[in-house]
Amino acid sequence: MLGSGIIRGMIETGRNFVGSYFVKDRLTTVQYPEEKLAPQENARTIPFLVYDGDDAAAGLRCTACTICEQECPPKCIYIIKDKAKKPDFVGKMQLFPAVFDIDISVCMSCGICAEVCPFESIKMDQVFTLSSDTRFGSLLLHKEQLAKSNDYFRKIHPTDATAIDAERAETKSKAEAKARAAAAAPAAPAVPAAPTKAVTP
Amino acid sequence: MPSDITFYLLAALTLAGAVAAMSLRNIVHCVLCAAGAFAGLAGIYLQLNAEFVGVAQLLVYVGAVAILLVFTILLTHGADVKLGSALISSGWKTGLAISALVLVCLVVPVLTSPGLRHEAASGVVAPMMQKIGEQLMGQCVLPLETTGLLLTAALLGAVVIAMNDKTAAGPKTGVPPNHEAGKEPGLR
Amino acid sequence: MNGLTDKTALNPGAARVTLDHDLLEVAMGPHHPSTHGVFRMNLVLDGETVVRLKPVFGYLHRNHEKIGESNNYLGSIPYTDRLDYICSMTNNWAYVLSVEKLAGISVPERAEYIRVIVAELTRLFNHTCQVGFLLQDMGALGTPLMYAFREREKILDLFESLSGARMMHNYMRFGGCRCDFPAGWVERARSVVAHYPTFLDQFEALLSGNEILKVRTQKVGVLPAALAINAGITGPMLRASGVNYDIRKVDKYGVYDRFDFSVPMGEHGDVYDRYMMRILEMRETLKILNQAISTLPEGPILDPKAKLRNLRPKAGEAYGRIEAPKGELGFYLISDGGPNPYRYRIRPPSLINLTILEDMCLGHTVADVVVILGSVDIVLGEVDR
Amino acid sequence: MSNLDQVFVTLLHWVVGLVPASLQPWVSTLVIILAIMTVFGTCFALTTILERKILGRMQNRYGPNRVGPCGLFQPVADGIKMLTKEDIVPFSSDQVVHFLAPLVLTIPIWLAFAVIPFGRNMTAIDLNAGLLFFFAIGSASELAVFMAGWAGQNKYSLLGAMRAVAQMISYEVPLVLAAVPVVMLAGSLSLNDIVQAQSGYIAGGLPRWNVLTPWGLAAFIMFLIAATAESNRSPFDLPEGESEIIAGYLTEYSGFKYALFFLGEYMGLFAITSLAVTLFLGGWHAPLPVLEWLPSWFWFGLKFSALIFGFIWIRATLPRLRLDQMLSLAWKFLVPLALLNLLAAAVWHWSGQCRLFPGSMAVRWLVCAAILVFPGIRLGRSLNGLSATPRQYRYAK
Repeated sequence: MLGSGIIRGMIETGRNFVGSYFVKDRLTTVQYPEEKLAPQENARTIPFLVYDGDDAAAGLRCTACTICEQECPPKCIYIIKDKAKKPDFVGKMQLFPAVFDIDISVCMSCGICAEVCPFESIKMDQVFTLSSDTRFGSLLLHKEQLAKSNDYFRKIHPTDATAIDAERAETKSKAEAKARAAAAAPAAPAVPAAPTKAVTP
Repeated sequence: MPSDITFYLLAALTLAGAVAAMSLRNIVHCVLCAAGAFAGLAGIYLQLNAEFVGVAQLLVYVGAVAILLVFTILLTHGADVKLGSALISSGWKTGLAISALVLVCLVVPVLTSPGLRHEAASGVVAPMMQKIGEQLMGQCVLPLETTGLLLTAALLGAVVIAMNDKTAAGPKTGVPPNHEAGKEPGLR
Repeated sequence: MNGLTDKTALNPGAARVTLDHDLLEVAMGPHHPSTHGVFRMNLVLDGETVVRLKPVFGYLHRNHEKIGESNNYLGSIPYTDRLDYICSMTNNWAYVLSVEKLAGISVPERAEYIRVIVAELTRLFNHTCQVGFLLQDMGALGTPLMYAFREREKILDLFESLSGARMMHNYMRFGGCRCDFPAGWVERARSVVAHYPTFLDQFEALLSGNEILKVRTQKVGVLPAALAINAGITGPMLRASGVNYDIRKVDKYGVYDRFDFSVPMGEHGDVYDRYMMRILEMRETLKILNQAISTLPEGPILDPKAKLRNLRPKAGEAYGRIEAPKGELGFYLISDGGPNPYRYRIRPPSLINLTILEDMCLGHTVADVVVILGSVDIVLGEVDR
Repeated sequence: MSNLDQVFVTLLHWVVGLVPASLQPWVSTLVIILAIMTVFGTCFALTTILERKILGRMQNRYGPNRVGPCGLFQPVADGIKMLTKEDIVPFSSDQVVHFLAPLVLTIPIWLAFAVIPFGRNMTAIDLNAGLLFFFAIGSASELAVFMAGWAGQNKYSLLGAMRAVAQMISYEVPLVLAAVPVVMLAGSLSLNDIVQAQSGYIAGGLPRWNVLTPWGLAAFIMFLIAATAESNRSPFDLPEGESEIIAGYLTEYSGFKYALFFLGEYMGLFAITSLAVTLFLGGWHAPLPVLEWLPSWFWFGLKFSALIFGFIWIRATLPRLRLDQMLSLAWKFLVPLALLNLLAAAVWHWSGQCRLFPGSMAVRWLVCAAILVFPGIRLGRSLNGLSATPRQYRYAK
């Protein structure tokens, strides 16, 4: 009948109107500054560098292998290798970056750097309040600003972090067992002690 | 005293509107001044407690006739004013003579008519609307109906003329191509 | 239309050709509330009816295909998210499908099921949003659009917990997907899919019977089937004109042949039929999702042989296409053996569906042009690339 | 009871009493004007915020709740924003007409409130051609809308102005025709007499309102449809169709002139709603005798806000009509039905007068309703040309 469709539509909006006062889950708006929605576990915004222990410079996992620099689609990572070397978590001497800049105004948070990194050293952060007043200065993050501790990493990505830590612990223990076996049997030189190779996870 | 002031004000508004309607260069401004004059006239009627006439004037003239004038201007492209056209047309003398003649014809019967002799009707006569209604439907129903017929005839005539104008000018350019049979679409 | 010279009349650069007396030339866009992005239509109006319409686009051209040629294969995946920024999962899938054809990579069972689930969820909220935008163009101030966005948010939350981002998923890889479903994701997905039919019934109660909607859309912007086929239209627009062509049924790519679903078709080809196509397709998508979620197999989600970095497919060419929510989305790749493609071409359904906008709009009023454009469902990221 | 009902009248007399006799007529009109402007000014402010909150609630969101307790100071914020926003006048526009348009639109609308009876003997001026005065004022706003559209010298505003003038003219006819049976049955054009004619109760139960008679109900529905069109609201908001012609005749306005247009639009809505309440819902009469103790202006306010909620509800639900559909709805559906309604009202009145059959209300209702319903449905069906049978869709496997 003429107009019945319109009336049915009105009833629909009426039901929503009344429902919004009684059915609480209809209103999904979050009052942002006061109430903050916990980010999803896998959420990613811009990358950050992970370091073990508490000293950023010493514990930095990054070995300046520049794979992420090559693979980054918008080319926003800039690495300069340092001359000296320092031991990594397994004890093997590795390079480390003197300069590690990421231009977060160019970065499109695609996560490819975190995916291709063989040393689990660059991961995706969940900070999204990145605005700044100057156009150039503060959007180019340097190594110091990028470095965050492994505990922070474990806080924002619990499942990934625990899996990675378990893997690293296992390779570390296997490497120490081999080292101990090599040290304990120097007397039997016939046994060819193959140098332990840093197993890439 | 206050009623005189309002009367002078309204009279001034009407006269100013009428003069402006004739003399302004931008034709759309002229129409708006004419509407102002109509409104001033309606104010004067209301001030004389002739409610029905005042409200009817407001409804008919300001509401409809002004819009009619505006539409005629827009549809006949009078709006794009050709600069440099003289403000007073050449034959203004004959115009002045004719308007003087009309003024005389109007003023003489009004002044000599007996109706004006006795004091103007003081205060509001009992339900005016009732009387007007009965007059309209009773005594002068014939003129009412004939004017109605006349207006509808005029309206129909206007529509028919407008209709011919459209078909005479031929279908508009750019007739929708995909309605033509067999037209090869897409590659025009 | 008398040949090319007339076209230059509307070209803003050309000398201003005097239009015959009472035609009004209006540029609708690129900054216009209902052109779905930066899209411009030079309309010549006789009163309110459209006499000539010249679409002008390219305002959002980002040189996507040239960048594709200089990026390696992995690096192009996040760029495909930005093509049709509403349904980025299906963009990823189309690109990844063509690279797999090019390099001959196989995809494990579970990854195929994940791809179907994720693509059909995208189709679900794309059609819901399209109906919401269509009603917004028709003047229903926000109510249908807000209902549509409320449902879209639920699916976007699912995608965020799966791929890390709400819209720019960058989720699919050559030979499978980047990561598996997190814990509890399948239950959340099942509850979203279970609630959707009730939402669709409310949506139809609000809209389908509405006399004003019927009067505004029936017999408006009619697209005859012959013209649709000649102009290469695909997707819901083609099926609304009564042509049975759905790539999921034609190519049977992925594991679509294991699911039982049907393809709705209209017969008038006007805006109302296109609206109904999207509603009915949503109901079919729900069938697919229910079957896919219930029969999701276990197993790896990435082909072990598939190489992530410096993939160098042997010289050759490949054309992978899928049934994106807007039509047939295809990627044509030519490889010369190097790390980046020699030629990287995209077949954008929005652009090709847009070419016949003038044929549909001639003779209609300005209000109809907006509604017809809304029914075509374009996203300027895909039109301009 | 009556002192609460007459509280405003006594207040007026007390204020007027303070002033020497010569000034008293001036002061009383001044106080009445002030009262109307403050009441409807705050009502305008409240309606802007309530409209956005109700729309929000219908769309499952909260609506403005940042400024003041749950958003109540939002109109203050909007007012300040409108005042401080720069008032851009386009160079090519017609400065004088551009400036005058909002004034010519807003001033007449305030005059319309002079004749509305808000409560028992609470009418500003009791013209005995009150209804005619109201429609005369209503018709003045078309010129203002055209001036606004023309002044902008912008294609979209010209399109909007053309649509607005066409819409307002073609919907004024059904508006007036819907009011004619009320005048016929009440026997007077004065709004007080019309409200008086609707006083009293039938058999102690149902009030004698016009809306409860068949012709009254049909006239009320037609009046509301024409009122939405007259005040450019939702299914008929073609003049400022946002999605088609940006903001129609409002495109070239910013700052306080834009706010004046909105004030004019809302005041037009309030005036038309209060007229609808007076003509059809029994003005300030209480619905049941037992509820007589509540003051009369309270009932007027209740009916008024119920209608406003109805308008907002319609705005939240319905899409917009196209220009030709809107015009054909007015001329091919509303005007013929309004004329038919006159016949139905006459039959209702005649069958009530002559005691042919013992006054059985149900039979009178059926007869009058039949006169209206059958032609109405046939006319409606042929009007929109929708195929009666819903559309079928084939499925391919």
